[in-house]
Amino acid sequence: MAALTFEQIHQKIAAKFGDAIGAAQPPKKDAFCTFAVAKLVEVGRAMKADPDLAFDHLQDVTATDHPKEGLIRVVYHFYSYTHRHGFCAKVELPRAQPEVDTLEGVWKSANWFEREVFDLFGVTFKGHPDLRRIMLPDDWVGFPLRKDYREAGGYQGISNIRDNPLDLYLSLDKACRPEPVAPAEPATPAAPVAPAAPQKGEA
Amino acid sequence: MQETLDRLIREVLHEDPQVWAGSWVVYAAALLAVGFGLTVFGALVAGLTSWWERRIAARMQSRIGPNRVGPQGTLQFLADALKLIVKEDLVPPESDQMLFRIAPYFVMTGFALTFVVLPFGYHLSATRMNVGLFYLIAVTALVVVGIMLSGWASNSKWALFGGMRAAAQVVSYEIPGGMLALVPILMAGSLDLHEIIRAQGGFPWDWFVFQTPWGFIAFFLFFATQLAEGNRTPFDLPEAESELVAGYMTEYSGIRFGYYFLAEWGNLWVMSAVISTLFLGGWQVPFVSAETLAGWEAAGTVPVAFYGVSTAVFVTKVVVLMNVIIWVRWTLPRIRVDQMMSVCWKYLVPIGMGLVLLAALTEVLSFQLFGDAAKGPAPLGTPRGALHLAFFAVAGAVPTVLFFRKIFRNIRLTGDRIDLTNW
Amino acid sequence: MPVSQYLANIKDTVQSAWEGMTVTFSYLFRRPMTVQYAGPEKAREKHELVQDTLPSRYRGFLEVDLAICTACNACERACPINVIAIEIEKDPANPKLRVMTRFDIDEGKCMFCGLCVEPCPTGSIQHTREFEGTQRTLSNMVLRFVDPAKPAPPYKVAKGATAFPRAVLGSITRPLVKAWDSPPPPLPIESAEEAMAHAAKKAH
Amino acid sequence: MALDQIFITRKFGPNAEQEMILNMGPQHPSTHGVLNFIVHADGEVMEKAVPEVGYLHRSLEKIGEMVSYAGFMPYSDRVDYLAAMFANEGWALAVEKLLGLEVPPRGQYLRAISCELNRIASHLIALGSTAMDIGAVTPFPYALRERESINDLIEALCGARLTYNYHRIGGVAYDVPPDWTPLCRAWLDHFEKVLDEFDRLISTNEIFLKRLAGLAVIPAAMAIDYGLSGPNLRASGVDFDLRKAHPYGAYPDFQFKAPIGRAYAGLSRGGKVGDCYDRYYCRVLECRESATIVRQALDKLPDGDFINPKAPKKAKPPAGETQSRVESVRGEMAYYVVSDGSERAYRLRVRTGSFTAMGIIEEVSKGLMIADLVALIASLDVVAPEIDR
Repeated sequence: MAALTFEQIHQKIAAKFGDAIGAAQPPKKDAFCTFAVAKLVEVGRAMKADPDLAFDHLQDVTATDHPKEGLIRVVYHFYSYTHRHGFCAKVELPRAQPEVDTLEGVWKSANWFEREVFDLFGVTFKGHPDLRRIMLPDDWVGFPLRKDYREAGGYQGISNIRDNPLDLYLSLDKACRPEPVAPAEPATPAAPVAPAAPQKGEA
Repeated sequence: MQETLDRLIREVLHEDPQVWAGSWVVYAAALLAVGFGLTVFGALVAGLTSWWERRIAARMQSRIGPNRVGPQGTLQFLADALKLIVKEDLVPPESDQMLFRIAPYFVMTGFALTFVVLPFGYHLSATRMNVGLFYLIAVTALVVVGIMLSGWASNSKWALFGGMRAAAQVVSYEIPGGMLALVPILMAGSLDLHEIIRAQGGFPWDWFVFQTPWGFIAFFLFFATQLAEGNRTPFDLPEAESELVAGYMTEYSGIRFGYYFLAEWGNLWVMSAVISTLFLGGWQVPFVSAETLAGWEAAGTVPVAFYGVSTAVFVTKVVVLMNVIIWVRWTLPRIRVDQMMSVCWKYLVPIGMGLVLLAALTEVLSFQLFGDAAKGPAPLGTPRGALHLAFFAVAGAVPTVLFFRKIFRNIRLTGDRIDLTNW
Repeated sequence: MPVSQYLANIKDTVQSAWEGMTVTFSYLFRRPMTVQYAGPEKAREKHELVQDTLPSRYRGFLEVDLAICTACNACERACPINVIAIEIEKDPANPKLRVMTRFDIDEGKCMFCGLCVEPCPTGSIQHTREFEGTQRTLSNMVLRFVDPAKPAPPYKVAKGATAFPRAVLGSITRPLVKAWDSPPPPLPIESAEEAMAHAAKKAH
Repeated sequence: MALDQIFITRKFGPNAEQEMILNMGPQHPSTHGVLNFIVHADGEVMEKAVPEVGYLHRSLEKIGEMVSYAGFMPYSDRVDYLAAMFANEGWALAVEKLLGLEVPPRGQYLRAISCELNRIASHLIALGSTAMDIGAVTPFPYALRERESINDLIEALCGARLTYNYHRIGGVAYDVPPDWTPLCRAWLDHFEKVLDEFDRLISTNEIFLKRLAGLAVIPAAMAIDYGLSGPNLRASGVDFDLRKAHPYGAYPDFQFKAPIGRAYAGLSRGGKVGDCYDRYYCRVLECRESATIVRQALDKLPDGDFINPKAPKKAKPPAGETQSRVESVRGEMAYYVVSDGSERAYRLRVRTGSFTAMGIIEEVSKGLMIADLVALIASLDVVAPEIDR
């Protein structure tokens, strides 16, 4: 029941798979390492089978979009109930055609996690039994969680843009504001004169 | 009812009922009047029961219930009925239009026809059929037809489920129902509801429920079958809100939806009336023994007050039983479809058969032992009377005392106290 | 299924039904917990307002006491959904002074999270215990704390002052909340586009 | 019972075309929010129930990238509005880990108290709605009545009844009001008695037991494989509680033991470890457990400030990423936050317990009846906002 630290786990896996395992990133808060895309399922099966590691719980599968580097990183969090230790690994995929093998064969919980990543990031998981959108309607265009996603302002003709009640009051104010005349003269709110458009700094 | 009409024709119209051509007009008018009166009575009872059930259910759930429409909310059912009448009465286009519209009326007629036979007091019922109970069992089958029709005609899967469940439940529960009704029939020796009541005495130990232990068990099981027939919890599968949205009533709206509820709450009165007739001594007034009653009838001097008192006694028994049905609904969960079938065929039917056998044996045995005095309420002196009293003490008085002791212990256990305010 | 199991089922059912039934029946003799809501009018004349029964930290409609508002925009920045709109302009009378011409809070959009109350230096913006503000039109839910015709000067904080004189909580909001069926504000239609354009310019 | 076996193990092979496709949801009385189940049924018995989610998807993770760190706190309430305190705590822990900020002990205790009270409130809704889905309507108002007391207590504490926004980065927003602690203790004593009455009314009711015993049994291995967490996992016999395995906040100071599934329905009724009744009864025991935790926390409430005075007004954590895991009501709620040094999170991911619980329904619902699907959903205590976020 020895809970291994991140480094021990990383050495164990690197010992078995050599170059497929990237170097452990310097831990800026949580350490992680990068797996080779091809070897992902193999490493996963080994991590689950190895008695010292015994990662029987795929805790979370998500992704992060890095448009500047042209990458989408799929992040896997593994956890072992027997040894009470966790591990974080990433897989880097080209942003144009992000594809990776599914881990559904190894951990059943990956099924829905991967469907969500497919739905919101557009990463296709090869071999997934039922890869379709989970959150959004099936005919939705675009992948919302990508950084370059622009909202379509509606879906099938139903607009989801609503006038902001606050802004509608701007016009009312102009109508009944006293025009900017010299202080001597009494302000005449009756005749609405178009005042100079108010130039204000960023509120 | 017919002799009263004939007497009326002779005295008031001075005609001979058999010969006079217009007598059928009088009969038709009387029938219409009584029919209309009973249906309106049924509707009023259903309405008030709906308000009363919502108040009792609220009180049991530590709420208050409707108390804004009319004094203490009593006119709530009128408000509901008006709302339902005003609401759009939608008939789904792809449903079977004609059947969809007819279904509620089947349920309504099934409910209204039972009033033909139901007693309300001494000599107070629409007719005195000698096959009263048999007629009752036959007529309640109409309700099932209505429910299945609505289930099929609404062209909605939920309604179909509700309809099929109703078919399975009500039809299969009529068999143990009929069997368990045999026990009081054997004891009373007649199918006429009034005769069954006459065979019981006024005091609790003369009622069929406390006369014999199998009568006692038959009472509870018959109560369960009546719950199933009226689609009341724990057997409210056809109209299971949490699974089937609204069961067979899913597609109904407006007053058509109101008919179903009118029939369901009206059924409460019918169920309670049948059970109190069969097991709880119907309109028997406690201190009026069978002999005095026979004496009055022979001399034709039945005091008018007796009619009133007997009706009052009958109505209190029915209301108490209705409260028990309401109380069961707001306590027990709902059973599953296959559990409902297994309860009927594995528990109610075999035990029902056993009870009928035992009841028959007691009749034969007591006839041998006590001769023709075996029938009717036994005065306290005789061994049968003592037997009844003993069984009543064991099965009736002791549980009631235990019950109220447990009620007050429950209140103390959660640190509350008796507080009847905040109506 | 052995007979013992058969009888055990019956005994359990009867025993547990009895147990449950006595519990519900015992509730008939207890006081229901419902507090009957008297409605605003009747409550006001019997002055047992439901607002008084609420705890002091209850987060109802937002209220700004402009007498002690320093127009620092801290609340507008703290609000995650831009519910507060403050506009500060040169006072037409004497150009040196800055004056608040507009302080609107869209109570219809506010989620009453309380993030705007914390950064306020003088505690002028607070959550009142008002909540009865249903309206027929959504734009009536906007409470306008500055009368457009009478702009409000910002409050000058005395050195080292910590306590600030504040109006009674709720006294400013209650008159501002319109009746439920009051008509929508008289917004001239053609200027709505201009207002949207202004808002779009302000957003970039 | 032989009848049940025959009834359930029908084959659906050749006559599959007579299969009835039933849309149970998204607006349905017992799907606990906006969920839809496409039920492939043959009469009452289901071949399978395919869950369809996403009706309440507000893309909280995208909003997390547009709002400041402090501004996301009210949104974290909406991740699971029945357990808003845990979502607050998860988000606060994640940002504190990024900032390397310490929470003063009083703040940690107040977080533990508010969370455990919120756990009782959420479990009460789960227990009440399970009873109502099985058909017993009365236990639901009893559960809601106790929940009202908790709502009043928390309303006095932080001003809101459902979406609290009570925790802050570095501690909590308000201290305990002066007369709050005795009220809370009085309610806790009352609650123990009422929970016993709730058990007498529904937990030991034979019909209730028969409806839930031995239904949709999830063995431990399958629960782990499908990623179940929280009461659903512990009911399958896996002894894992995040508050014990990876203690955070004030939990190391309390003595408590999360209940494990032990076929509470009784073997004679067909009860097995990991059946629907175990999941239900584990929640009843957890309510008692949380009550003891709150009482311990109230006894040992330390003095001092309730929020770290050095907590930054505008959080700008250094670049990096972290994952904070909180034992929420419906299992493990994990915030995976990637920051790039600006005042807005670069990526925010919330892993919730209901999401994986929904994932297992399709597998477990094979062969059940429609009334059982309702009982299964109620026993898994899934809630739409947590699934769709």
